Amino acid sequence: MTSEVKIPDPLDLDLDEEARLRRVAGLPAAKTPAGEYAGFESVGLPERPPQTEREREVYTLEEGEMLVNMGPQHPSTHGVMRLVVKVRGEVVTDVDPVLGYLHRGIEKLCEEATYTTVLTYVDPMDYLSTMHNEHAPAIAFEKLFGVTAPPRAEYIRALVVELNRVFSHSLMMGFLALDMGGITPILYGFINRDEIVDMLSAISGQRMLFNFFRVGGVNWDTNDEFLSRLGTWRDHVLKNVEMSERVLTDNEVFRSRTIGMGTLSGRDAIALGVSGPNLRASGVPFDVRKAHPYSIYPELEFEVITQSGGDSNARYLQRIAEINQSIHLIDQIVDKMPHGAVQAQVPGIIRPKPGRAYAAIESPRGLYSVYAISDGGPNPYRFRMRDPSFISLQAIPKLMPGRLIADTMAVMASFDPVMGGVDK
Amino acid sequence: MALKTTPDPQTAAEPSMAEADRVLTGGTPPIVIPDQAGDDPILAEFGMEEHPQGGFHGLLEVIPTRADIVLDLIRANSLWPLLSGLSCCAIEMMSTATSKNDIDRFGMFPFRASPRQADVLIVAGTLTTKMAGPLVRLWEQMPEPKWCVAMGTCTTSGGRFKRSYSVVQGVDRVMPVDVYVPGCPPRPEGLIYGMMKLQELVKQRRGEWSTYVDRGVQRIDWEGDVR
Amino acid sequence: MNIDLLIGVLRFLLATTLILLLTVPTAFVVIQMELKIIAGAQLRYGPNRIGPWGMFQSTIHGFKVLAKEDHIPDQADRATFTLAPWMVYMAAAMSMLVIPFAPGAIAVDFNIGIVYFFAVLGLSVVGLLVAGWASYNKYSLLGGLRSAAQMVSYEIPLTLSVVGVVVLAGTLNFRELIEWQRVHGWMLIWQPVALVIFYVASLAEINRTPFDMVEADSELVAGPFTEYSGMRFGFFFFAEYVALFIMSGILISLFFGGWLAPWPFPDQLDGFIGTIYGVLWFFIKTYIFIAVAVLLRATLVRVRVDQLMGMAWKVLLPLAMVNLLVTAAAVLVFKL
Amino acid sequence: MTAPAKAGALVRLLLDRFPDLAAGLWTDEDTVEVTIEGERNVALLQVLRDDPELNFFFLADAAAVDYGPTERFEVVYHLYSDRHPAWLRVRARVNRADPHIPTLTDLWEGAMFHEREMFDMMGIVFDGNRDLRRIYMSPDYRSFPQRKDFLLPDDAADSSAAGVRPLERPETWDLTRLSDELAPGVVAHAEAEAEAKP
Repeated sequence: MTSEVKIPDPLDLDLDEEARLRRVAGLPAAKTPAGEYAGFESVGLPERPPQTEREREVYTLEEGEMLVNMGPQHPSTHGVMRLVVKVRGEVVTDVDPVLGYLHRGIEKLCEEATYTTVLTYVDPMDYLSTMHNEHAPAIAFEKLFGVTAPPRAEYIRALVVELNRVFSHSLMMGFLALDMGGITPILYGFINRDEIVDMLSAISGQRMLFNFFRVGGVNWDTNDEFLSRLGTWRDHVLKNVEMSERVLTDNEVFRSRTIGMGTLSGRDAIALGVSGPNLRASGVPFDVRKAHPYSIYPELEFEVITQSGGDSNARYLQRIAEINQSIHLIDQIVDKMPHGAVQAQVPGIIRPKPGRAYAAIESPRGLYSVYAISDGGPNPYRFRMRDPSFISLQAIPKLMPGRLIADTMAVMASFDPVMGGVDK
Repeated sequence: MALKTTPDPQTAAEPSMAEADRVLTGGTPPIVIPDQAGDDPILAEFGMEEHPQGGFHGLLEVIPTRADIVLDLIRANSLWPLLSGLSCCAIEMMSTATSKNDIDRFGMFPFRASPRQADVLIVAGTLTTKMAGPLVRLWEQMPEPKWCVAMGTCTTSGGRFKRSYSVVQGVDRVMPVDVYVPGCPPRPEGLIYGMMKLQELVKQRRGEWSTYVDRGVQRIDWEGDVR
Repeated sequence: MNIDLLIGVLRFLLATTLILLLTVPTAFVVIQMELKIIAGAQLRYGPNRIGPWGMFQSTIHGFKVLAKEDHIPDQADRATFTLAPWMVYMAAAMSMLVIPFAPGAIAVDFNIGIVYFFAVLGLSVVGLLVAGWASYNKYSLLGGLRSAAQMVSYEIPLTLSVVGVVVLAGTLNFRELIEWQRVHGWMLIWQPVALVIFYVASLAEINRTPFDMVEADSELVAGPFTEYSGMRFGFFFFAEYVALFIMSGILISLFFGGWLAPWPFPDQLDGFIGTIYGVLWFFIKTYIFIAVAVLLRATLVRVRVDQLMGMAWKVLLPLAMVNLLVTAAAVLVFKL
Repeated sequence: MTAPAKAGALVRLLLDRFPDLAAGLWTDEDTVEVTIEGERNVALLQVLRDDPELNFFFLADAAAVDYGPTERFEVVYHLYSDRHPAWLRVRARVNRADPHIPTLTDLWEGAMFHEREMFDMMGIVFDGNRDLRRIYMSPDYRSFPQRKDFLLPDDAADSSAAGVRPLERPETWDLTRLSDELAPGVVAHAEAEAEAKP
């Protein structure tokens, strides 16, 4: 899975020599006399037996190894994730992601909320792609209730969703650079985000957790401010992206830190459930917008973009290509936008007939899907969300052994996980 | 800039006259001079005695207090936040440091990654029960003087996750809070406004050392039932 | 008791005191430059509330840090933990002794100034290593080990690149070196390869981006400084920026003619006016290089630790060797 | 805006391979659904993945559904194939009193986090999974929050957690115990509360 290049260990330890020195100094051996799970204490966990084989494997220390606990508060874990990294010198030998520091029980709360309220609860999930979070439940509930949104509503949905994708991807470029110590591209990414977020707050009334979608349409029609901002934004969006690109893409240091790092083959990526831009960067042309077309995507012209590398650099280039693709899609959507209502006639409290519905969309991080079961009541009986970054995170422990600590952060940033979505 | 005050149950049971005075005079603790002066031979030489609250009064009090006013002005203009975001609000917190909302103008910029070097803990986002312990540990690792800003409704009260089984219903259940910034999430301007309110709070303190130690907020042990 | 010796001792004491005092405003100015220049690169204003154009912001930061609680972790080794900031700071301050600000404005006019400079500068690695070890923190430990590996490796190409300069000028004294440059033109013309090696290696030596492996804040939270707070952290912080100033000052002394103006005419000035004039040019050139280093920080991403070591041993060291050989041969052949 | 029914070919193919699935077969506009017993999941999904005509190579989702204390659990898999324009949904029934089902991690490595989440939220045990521990809640947490008999704080008095708020606290490290029986302290607390009520 990792490439064949063997990285020399700059701080390699001579195990026999260390054991001898320990004996001479009267220190205990690095392995505890009890044996296996020396690691728990050193990362601040109370001593307890490991529950699973894998846990025993991670927390058993060989001679010369130590556990470094990164997180839950760490500058580059993208929120409150914890990575227990087993290192030998600077070389990572194993990684154990510990999740749940942001688990808010959204699924359970949604099962107690009415169908309209569910669309507010899902907002803070993947907080960089809020519009996508609402899109899949809206489609699923429309299937359950048997209502279709009017065409103009579908076009507005596609428009805001693509706008959201642009700023999410441009932030990813910044975060990737930030995790390698480049402090400027993130600012350029935020300039892009600020423009788009202002635009979306003009149409939805909220700046970050938009709550714009409704079952059977969207909340508001486009207004003058939104359209005028869209017009001016179109002129300099590419300039903003290019500013980050100029700092990064051809930068020799950036290239040497991304090319060949965290290489994931297409087969492995599918086995691990990686989806979205990360999967397409490994050469697999799987895009839900083409594979299972929803909304108005069948009417739009676009091709599925793929990269061949499968490494961090390919994932980065894939994001840039998708920004351009999204802008191309936005142009088409604006051209074809029909007139008409933006909401179907839907009762205040929706009570669908008992049934099941599955809706998947392509979020900036991959396949985001919702599985909703109705029992005829005013709230979903079961509401399940599959978050792409949660599943993509499984690739990190597979990719990192043999790499250096610095690459752990850089590769993780190239997968662009958002902890709100990972932990739900 | 609400300083949330929870009286200690033991002392609250018997409000003394001094306590009543404290309430009436708006929080300034009365200075009670003990009867027998000159307990400390060294202080007695200067005609001074020990302050009932452990400090000094008389001539010696003047100097550190005046210095503290200057120090507080300095502190108010150099508040380094801890680079710690919990969830959605973290993005807006980063947004306050970006080109458009540049919080660096007020000297609040270098987001320090290590709690040992930070002054302000901006709790940005939903605090879950699993995260409560680590967050309190971060807070305790920060050196005095330190301040806490609760950003967002989830942090101030639980917000939309009020009923959740894994969310702490307000960060003030586990640590003292100086400024509450409501909003879901607050706009960057809102956070900047909150930080400027915090600046006022820092300046107003006028070198009262007691506020370092006792913020008037009862500390709740997070290891138990934190909800 | 010799009266000359007494005057010499007094002069030395005065000079060292002045240098120690000078480090603080120097650090403030460099930090302020960093704040403002990075803000400019990021399309921000930067600090603009304290003083005119916010120019006292770094001073405020500095005094704030000094007034914070000074915390020593329980498990830390108290003696070495408290000693480490002093070692780093003193290494920076001591190497400032030989910096030639202007004719007559060198604290100690050593005849082996260059040797002294590299000897003392190398001491800071001890401080960082001790800080990393004493903190009882894994980030600190990794940061300390990285700093040891990095600084020891880069010291070799750094020193070797200067040997070429020394061979050419035939002196180890900074004042004489600059006088040599007044006659023969700036060393930049004679030793361009050494300049490149020296610049890269000096960035690594003082832990600046793209070689800031030691305080790699996205991996090791703050490297060896993770557990330091208050005044002790302030000393590390100051030392870092003083080191940047010193490195820029040495760079221009070695390669850009030190206090010499770019044109020869008023250099005949001497006495007090000449000193002022020299100091002026020294600071202009030094701050240009500091600004370049700060801009690099705003632009580049960090290299990885193995790439860093590879660069030192596989690229810079052979290059410095070849440069030294060619210089020595040229000196022998052309009797320079 | 849903697509027209496009499942005919897939249904014929499925019934050709597995005639016994006809009983649990159900189609939607863009979904084909089959219901099986839990033990069959690996065998069935392996054929679905490896058969070149079916070629359901991507595990889109794996979720658990609780149909109430007296009913059953279901583990629901959603599969994607580039050969068929429909999602395939496989519902595998699990006995609620003794929730065991074979793991899918040998087919798709990526099922690991799905299964850990289901274990954490519902308490379904995946036999053969190498890393079945809590993923969201802390290791010492005892309840399974997404079960239907776990109620949120407003109704906490009715919950099987018996009014004790489901918080993280070090009680017992034993997570292999999956029955719903209450710890002694919790029972005592519930009894005390029952007595306090008129």
